[in-house]
Amino acid sequence: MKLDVLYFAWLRERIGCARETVETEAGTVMALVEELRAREERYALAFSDLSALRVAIDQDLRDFDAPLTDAREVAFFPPMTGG
Amino acid sequence: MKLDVLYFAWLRERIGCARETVETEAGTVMALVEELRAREERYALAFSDLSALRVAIDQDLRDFDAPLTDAREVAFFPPMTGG
Amino acid sequence: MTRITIRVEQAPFDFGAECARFAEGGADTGAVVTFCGIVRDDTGTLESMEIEHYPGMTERALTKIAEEAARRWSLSEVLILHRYGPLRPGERIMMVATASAHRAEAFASADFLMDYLKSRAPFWKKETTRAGSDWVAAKASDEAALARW
Amino acid sequence: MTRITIRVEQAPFDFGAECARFAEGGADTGAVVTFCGIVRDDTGTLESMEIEHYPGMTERALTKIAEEAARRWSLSEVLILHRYGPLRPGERIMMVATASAHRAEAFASADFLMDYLKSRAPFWKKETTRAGSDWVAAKASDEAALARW
Repeated sequence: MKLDVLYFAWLRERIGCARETVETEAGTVMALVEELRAREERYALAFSDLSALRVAIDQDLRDFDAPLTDAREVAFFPPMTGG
Repeated sequence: MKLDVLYFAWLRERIGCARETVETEAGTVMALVEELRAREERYALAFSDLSALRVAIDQDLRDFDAPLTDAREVAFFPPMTGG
Repeated sequence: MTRITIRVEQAPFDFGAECARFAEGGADTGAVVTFCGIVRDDTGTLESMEIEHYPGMTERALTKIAEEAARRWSLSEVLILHRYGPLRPGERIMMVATASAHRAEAFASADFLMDYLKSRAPFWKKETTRAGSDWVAAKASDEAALARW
Repeated sequence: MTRITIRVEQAPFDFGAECARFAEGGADTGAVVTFCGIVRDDTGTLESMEIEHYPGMTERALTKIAEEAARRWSLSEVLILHRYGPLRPGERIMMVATASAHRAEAFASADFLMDYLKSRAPFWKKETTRAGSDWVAAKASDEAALARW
């Protein structure tokens, strides 16, 4: 399946990209993270501490063990600091 | 001693007066209330239920057993309803 | 040092302008909370509301309440403004505003000001409907709210 | 039925005008609470702040938070307005406003909106001082604040 993968804040800066399309068969967010980590050093570093990251599937906050069934857009980012 | 005695809200309306000067030797608010009650029926009625009234001495909220030493102004009124 | 402003006035006030001025605070202001009380007319029968107060004691009581808030929380500024006299449904009765570095302190202090103002500042409301006039009764819940602090 | 307004914009907003409009509410509005967040510069070294957000999800998250507030409290109106892009010290970042018949509901709901917005809406702040730029770290106390609700 084709997924739009988005990165925000320092994650975007470390990976050096705001959005990319990924061809994957990953069943869960965690499986997708493993695929990304295996790609290049900058991904491995960016995803080294998942407790410092949040994930949204199709613009809803989810856990890292959430399934990717029917997902079109997955976003990774640090904890929010609005307000 | 001479005291300015003030009445507010429905107490003012029942007594029919907003402010009067009272010559009294009352040692406490309660003793002053007894003197006022003894004056006329309208005072007795107005002061019949002290739990529905509040008192301030020189513009500070006090209890009915507070002493009147050095007091110049005593105000009686129902519980406040501002805001 | 907290800048405290107390205003007791008959004339209408400009809630928007007061809020705008408040939100221009200094470099240490990160959070502003404002409250506005408005004459409600749930039943559609209210013709007017009259607010009586105790000149002298009112300013004194509001100042004490604001000073207590400034003791409990770290605030750069506090405003309490309360009208008296005749008001119509929909008119603004009063406002409070607090400014702090942090949101929790701005919220708590504004909430505190309102609870104390309700039961400790000498204002009394009288409502007039077509059926006649009557003084608004104090609510037990307003007195009970003070126990939160 | 609660009227909900969500605005996510780059341009400055007029906090006073928004507050004024809010305080003109209907016959069932007796209490308005507004909050304004402002770029602080405690140390005098902040040159600018950049707010990044997630277009699409931001509006969606803010709407869900406002709807949850409307479920929990009896509110006639809710406004959440948040800016993004570059900001300078003293500039207004965002505001929330709630209108209700009663003060307790207006206060609680505004406080709730802020707690949820802080930790659940996709905004990220980056501060630039003369020493360089860095992302603002989330505070454990912000996440902990959600447990209040």
